[in-house]
Amino acid sequence: MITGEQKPFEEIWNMVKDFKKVLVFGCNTCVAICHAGGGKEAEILASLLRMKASEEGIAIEINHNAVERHCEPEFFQPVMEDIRTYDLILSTACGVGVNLLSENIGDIPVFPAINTEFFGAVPRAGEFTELCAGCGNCILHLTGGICPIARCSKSLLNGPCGGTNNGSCEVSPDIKCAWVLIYDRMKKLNKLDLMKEINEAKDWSKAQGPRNFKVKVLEEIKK
Amino acid sequence: MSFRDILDSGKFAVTAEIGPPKGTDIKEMYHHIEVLKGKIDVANVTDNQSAVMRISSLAVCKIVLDNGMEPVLQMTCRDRNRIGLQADLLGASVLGIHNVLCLTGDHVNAGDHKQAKSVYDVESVQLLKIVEGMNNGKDMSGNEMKGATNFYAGAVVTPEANPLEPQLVKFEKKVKAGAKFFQTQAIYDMEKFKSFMAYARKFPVKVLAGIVVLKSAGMANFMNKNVPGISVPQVLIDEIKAAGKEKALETGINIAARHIKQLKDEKICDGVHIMAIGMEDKVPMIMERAGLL
Amino acid sequence: MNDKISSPKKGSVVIVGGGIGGMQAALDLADSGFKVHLIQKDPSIGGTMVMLDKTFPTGDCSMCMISPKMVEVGRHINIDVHSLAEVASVEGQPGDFKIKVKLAPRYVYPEKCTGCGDCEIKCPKKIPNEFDQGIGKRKVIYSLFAQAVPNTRAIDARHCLYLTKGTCRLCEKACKAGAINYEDKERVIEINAGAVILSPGLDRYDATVRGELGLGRWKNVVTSLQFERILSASGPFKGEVKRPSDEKHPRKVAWIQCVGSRDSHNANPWCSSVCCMYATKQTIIAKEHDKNIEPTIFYMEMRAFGKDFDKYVERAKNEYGVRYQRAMISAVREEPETGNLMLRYADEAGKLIDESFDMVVLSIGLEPHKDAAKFAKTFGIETNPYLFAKTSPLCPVQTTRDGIFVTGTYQGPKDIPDTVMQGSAVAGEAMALLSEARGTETVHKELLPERDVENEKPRIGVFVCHCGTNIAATVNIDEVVAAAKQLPDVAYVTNTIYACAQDNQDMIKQVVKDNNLNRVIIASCTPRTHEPLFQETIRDAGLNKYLFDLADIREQCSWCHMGQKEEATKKAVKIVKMSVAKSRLQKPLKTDYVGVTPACMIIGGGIAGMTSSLSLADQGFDVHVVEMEKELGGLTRNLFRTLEGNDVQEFLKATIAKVQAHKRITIHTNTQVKKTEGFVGNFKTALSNDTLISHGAIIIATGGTEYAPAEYLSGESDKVITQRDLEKRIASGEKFNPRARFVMIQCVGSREEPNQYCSRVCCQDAVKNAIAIKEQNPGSQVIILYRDIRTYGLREDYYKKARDIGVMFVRYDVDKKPQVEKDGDKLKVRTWDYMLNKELMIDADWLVLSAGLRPHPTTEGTGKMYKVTRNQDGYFLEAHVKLRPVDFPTEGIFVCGLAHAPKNLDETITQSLAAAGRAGVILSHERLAVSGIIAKHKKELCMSCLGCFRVCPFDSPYIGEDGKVAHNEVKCMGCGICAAICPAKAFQVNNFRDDQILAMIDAASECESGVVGG
Amino acid sequence: MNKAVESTEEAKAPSIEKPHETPEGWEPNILAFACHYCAFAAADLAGVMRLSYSPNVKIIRLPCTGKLDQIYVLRAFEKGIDGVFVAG
Repeated sequence: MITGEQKPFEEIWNMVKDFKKVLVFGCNTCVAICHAGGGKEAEILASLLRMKASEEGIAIEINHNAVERHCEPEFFQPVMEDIRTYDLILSTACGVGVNLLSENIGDIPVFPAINTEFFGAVPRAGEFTELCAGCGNCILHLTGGICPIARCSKSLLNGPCGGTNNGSCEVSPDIKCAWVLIYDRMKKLNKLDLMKEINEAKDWSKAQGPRNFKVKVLEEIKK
Repeated sequence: MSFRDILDSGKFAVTAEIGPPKGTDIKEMYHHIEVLKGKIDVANVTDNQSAVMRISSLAVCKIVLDNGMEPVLQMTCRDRNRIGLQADLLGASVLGIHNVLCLTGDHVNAGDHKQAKSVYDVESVQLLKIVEGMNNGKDMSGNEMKGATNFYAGAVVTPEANPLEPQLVKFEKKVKAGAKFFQTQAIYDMEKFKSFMAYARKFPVKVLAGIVVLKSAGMANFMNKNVPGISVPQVLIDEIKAAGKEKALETGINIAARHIKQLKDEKICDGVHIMAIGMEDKVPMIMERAGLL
Repeated sequence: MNDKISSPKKGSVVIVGGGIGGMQAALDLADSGFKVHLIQKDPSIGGTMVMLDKTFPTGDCSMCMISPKMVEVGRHINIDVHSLAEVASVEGQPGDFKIKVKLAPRYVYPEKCTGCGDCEIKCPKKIPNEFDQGIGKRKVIYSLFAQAVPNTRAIDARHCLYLTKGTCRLCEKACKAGAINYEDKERVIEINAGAVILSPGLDRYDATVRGELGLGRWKNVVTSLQFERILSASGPFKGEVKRPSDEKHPRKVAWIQCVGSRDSHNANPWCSSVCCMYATKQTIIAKEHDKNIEPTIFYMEMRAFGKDFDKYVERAKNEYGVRYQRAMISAVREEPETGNLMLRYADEAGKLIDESFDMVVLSIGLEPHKDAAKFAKTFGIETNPYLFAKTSPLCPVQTTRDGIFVTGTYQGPKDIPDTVMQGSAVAGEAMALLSEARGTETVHKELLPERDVENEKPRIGVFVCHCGTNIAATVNIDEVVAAAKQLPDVAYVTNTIYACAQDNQDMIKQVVKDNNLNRVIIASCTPRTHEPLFQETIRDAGLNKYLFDLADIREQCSWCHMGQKEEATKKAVKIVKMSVAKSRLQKPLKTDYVGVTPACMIIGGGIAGMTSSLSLADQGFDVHVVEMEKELGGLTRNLFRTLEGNDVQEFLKATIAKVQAHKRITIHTNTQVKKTEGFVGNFKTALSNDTLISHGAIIIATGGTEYAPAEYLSGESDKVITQRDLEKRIASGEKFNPRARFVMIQCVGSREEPNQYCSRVCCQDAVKNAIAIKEQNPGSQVIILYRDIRTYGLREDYYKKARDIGVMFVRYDVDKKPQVEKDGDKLKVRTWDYMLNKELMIDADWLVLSAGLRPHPTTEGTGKMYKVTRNQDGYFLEAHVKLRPVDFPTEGIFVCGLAHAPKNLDETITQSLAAAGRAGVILSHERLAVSGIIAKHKKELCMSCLGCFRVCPFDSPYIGEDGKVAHNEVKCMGCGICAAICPAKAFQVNNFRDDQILAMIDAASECESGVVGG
Repeated sequence: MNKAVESTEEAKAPSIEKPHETPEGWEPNILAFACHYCAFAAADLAGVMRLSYSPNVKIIRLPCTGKLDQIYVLRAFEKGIDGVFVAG
């Protein structure tokens, strides 16, 4: 799932303060699950902004709303008419949503209230962690299912650097050294030989945007 | 004799580090070059060490060369992509620099530009392969180049990494990728190092043991706690403590010299790489006490 | 089970004593189809626990825990509380007793008294308050304490001016309900019951007997119970730690342990079991109330033998800086000018020290009531020499008279959870005895059909209560009535003198009908006590009971704002507004039911599992015992005698035979649980022997293991054995060298990291074996090296006996553990002797290690399977350390025996009976009601983020077969944590929905004066 | 300490809102959210013991303080409540 964290409130306030009618617009899919940008968070943010506005003595009308997903235009089409009555949409969707809404909304600005982060797993309640970098060229079959691109601070492909430290990364003791994890897992899988093979420099072309792809079946149906 | 020839001849090699400064004032660096010239075999020029921005390694290598010493160009993968790295390798080659130490490089997190975007387009093993390819007249994409390079390529290894096994996997990959010589992370425990060398000797590579002078017991404790792959045995810490604050550095120098002498006398490895870290002046003294001068 | 009316046995039980143990038994029995008569000597139930401020080792508020239970007992349709009552005689036999009960005059009509307390204010005479241990004062017409149940006032005839001197009658004038009855007389009633449970509780040692300690002579010497009242927020100093002489804040406070306990010369020979821990608790709470206090505990032995007790003591030492001084206090003297107290004691080196303290607390012990001998005679039971009820370790809650059971401190000194455990245990025993009479005497209320108001516009009726003068004296009722009339959807408003009075209930019903009301609000007192009453009233009027709301304008308004009439009235109006805002949005809620499979699965076939299985089978339920080993018996197979001398193997054999013979018990040996699905009342379990069983409850009795020591040359010399080995050798008749020297080392593998807990059984084992050796060969020598001898309760007798027959006890310190070396065939043990202050070198023929207990290795897996937590040491964690000692937070799952914590055989048996009693409560129901106040899950809004799934303490959200989050409403307790965390707002708690709370917030923030409150 | 250092120290300190001037006799309007089982019971006990506190405190009962939603607190503040007290 796509994860995101709300921007610092001051930053959001500075985006909003010069507008007169603002909609805080939530997305009820990925960012709702990470408690950052669903309808509930949009409501909370709207409330905080209203209080800030009243404290600053600025008259802004601030409301909130949310739809299922911002990354498919059909979901926000039904509320488009209402949305267009605002002079700023503060989106709590991920960056994808902000882009797509901007494209569809005409001349009303759409600002992000979220810093979109990564594809995350939820190993424990309230904890989000990056396990895949979306590099477009998966090698997990070579690394015991543990991604060195996403999980090694240097995205190394041939083993740990000298900074590996009792299973932790030199960057932070909280980061596990991906290559120690890979080594242990490969050993368990009896696949250490595979790890001894030199991995060639990565083809990064697939990781560089703008990227898109088409689903063939759907293309056929359209035809 | 070139660095390659020294090592091939079986002579005990000594290298030391030259750290390029931040800024254009290079008086002190010149001084270090003067002090080391004629004493050590080659000077190893660091590449934005610890991810702290400084004069480029390539430029300083050229200065070292012009001042009569043979340089080793350290090259990390942090700051340049594969195009930049190859371009600089060609540049080094035409400037007469023929030793390259291929490193992945410390993370930007350790340095003074923490917000920088790390590159790591390729990493040490792949860089070694690039060097090998260029020595054969081909760039990384397999294009023929007009004129090949002739690099003597090296790499680093941490004999006391924890856990060690994945580190050794990588060591072997580096050998396979074309590393001819290795410098190690600082070592203090001779017995452990000997067992590492027993393993390393199985490969056709030269190994220079990393030597870092202990300045105090505090520094030793700090490194034990904070520097991955370094472990200073308690007896050495006790030795420095016993000497008292005044004589700590003196004791540290003696320990370094003692270790170097043992490495040479017992033919444990092929040379040493002294990382003076701001004490370049003291390198001749260490060498003298180790019986190398 | 309701159709056995012809049973010769009675379906009712008399419980004598309404402390926490009696209450637990009463609730368990009444909740499982038995009529209960609770006989209480005092004007209120509650016993000792209500006097306590906090409880160890969790620091929970005692009153907060017990008060809801008291309310539950007081309101239970099948519990009759007879207060100010005593049993005069018991005749008959098990299943059919005739009990005569003497009811003392109360001088107040219970049916008229509303408990408002107006009389108390007017009563002119104050006397020392026995509830506050004489430190504070109370009136002559009184309730025992603020939360008393029943809350009916009583007149203390000994002090009443009218009853003694014929003048006054002020209370009669004050009472608007006309509840005073000066003509009241003693009455005798007869109750016919199937069983009798004795839970009379305890008395406390009168420390004035030990004059040298100064109680009663020096003002700043108080008893531990007095100190408990001092700590209590509802006590004489409102929780401020002050000393009695000058009400100054004491700095240095000393606790003197074992006052009246473990002293066969001046006092009681037994150990009171609780003083070490309550003293530790008091020091911690005192520190929390006032950080300047420097507590010192003078003790001889720190008996922190219970679950997590040692950790508590460690915390007191390390986090609170409590000083523990091992010393006997020989005298306490007051320094006349300061009121401070000089304590004289010998330190560990034997040096005499005088130390001054600002205050001294005597940790007084527990003892049977003064009239214990007479009490026993009334019931025709035998006592032990100390006048505790006589029981056997193998039948720990049965008295010598069949059909009469005993629970709590009358059986022997014990703490709250052990008392509660026994409460459930006796309930289980009574259920087993009277199983065929279950449901024959209980009443069920027949209810009218509910009126369908779903599509009606809200029509709210508001009743504003004067509560005599309690509310009306401070709040202007007319103004509240007038304001309420202006509120939207309010169709009817009136005032009433006592909303809760019986005649008023009929009035409310009539008003609801006459005015076609569909919501009712009573503005009076707290919903915590009165909501159920009024809910019942509107239900009788045909309204769904959740269409009711109580606006608390007494506890939370008039009583707190006396003398501020205007503000209090304004606030009362606001409270009513908030209530109306909520009420408008109320919806009728359905109470759902789920069926119950009347069978229980018990995991573990040790003595715990077998005891539970027999009790449940006797109660009439099918039982499956799942034992992973090939035979039943568990660790008990290694036990041969109890400390008291009972033959354990004989008992085990008999128990196994009974279990095997019982037609309701199915034994699955060599079997493990593969998977359990379902919820309370409806579990389905697949066993590894490919059986699939349906059951309504689960008892986890997985036991523990004995620690196999690695220390002290264990395994290196065959002269180093464990207590268990020694016990076996003694039992098998092995003849030891008559002059052999045995050294025993205690706490091997216990009470130090990583096993920072006491294994509880080892001290008695050592004492037991030492006595056996000495009795076999008086010429042999036994030396026990110990840290603290923890022969708590009546076990202390055997410690004394061991010393008397020459067993030597030498203390060691954990930092200076004994050293053992081999010396040819013998062993050399070196240890420091603190008495002699030198190292001892002992030649030993045998070294006996008191190896502790460990959780069973399956505990972790079982815990994960049933999502029940374990404590730091790996033992299962019960739902509540004090009041739910055999329950898990997940309904329908219970724990007993070593799986819960280390304990002795009698305690395991008790806990197992308790687990059977608790399980019996569930299994006795044909169906279980699901509360209306639960979280409702809207699947269409849910995005299965698992927030609820992860935070729910009751495990009610689950991942359904469709792979999406679903919600099991049976498990839901309505706490609403799911609703708060849900990012999709897919959860709403009935009657606490977001729209209702927000409406209340809006109502609360409306300003009436035109000045914005902010 | 030189001026420059002083000012950076100040900048580093968390920005604490300065209290507003309050008019004479002003009393804050306080809303308490209380757990049914403990804090609400404690409020009852305060009444039973006749402990006095400001009448400007009103209590909303929750089944558990875990039920408290952020939006309750925000709504209260938006509606002009001056202080919110959560007890459980």
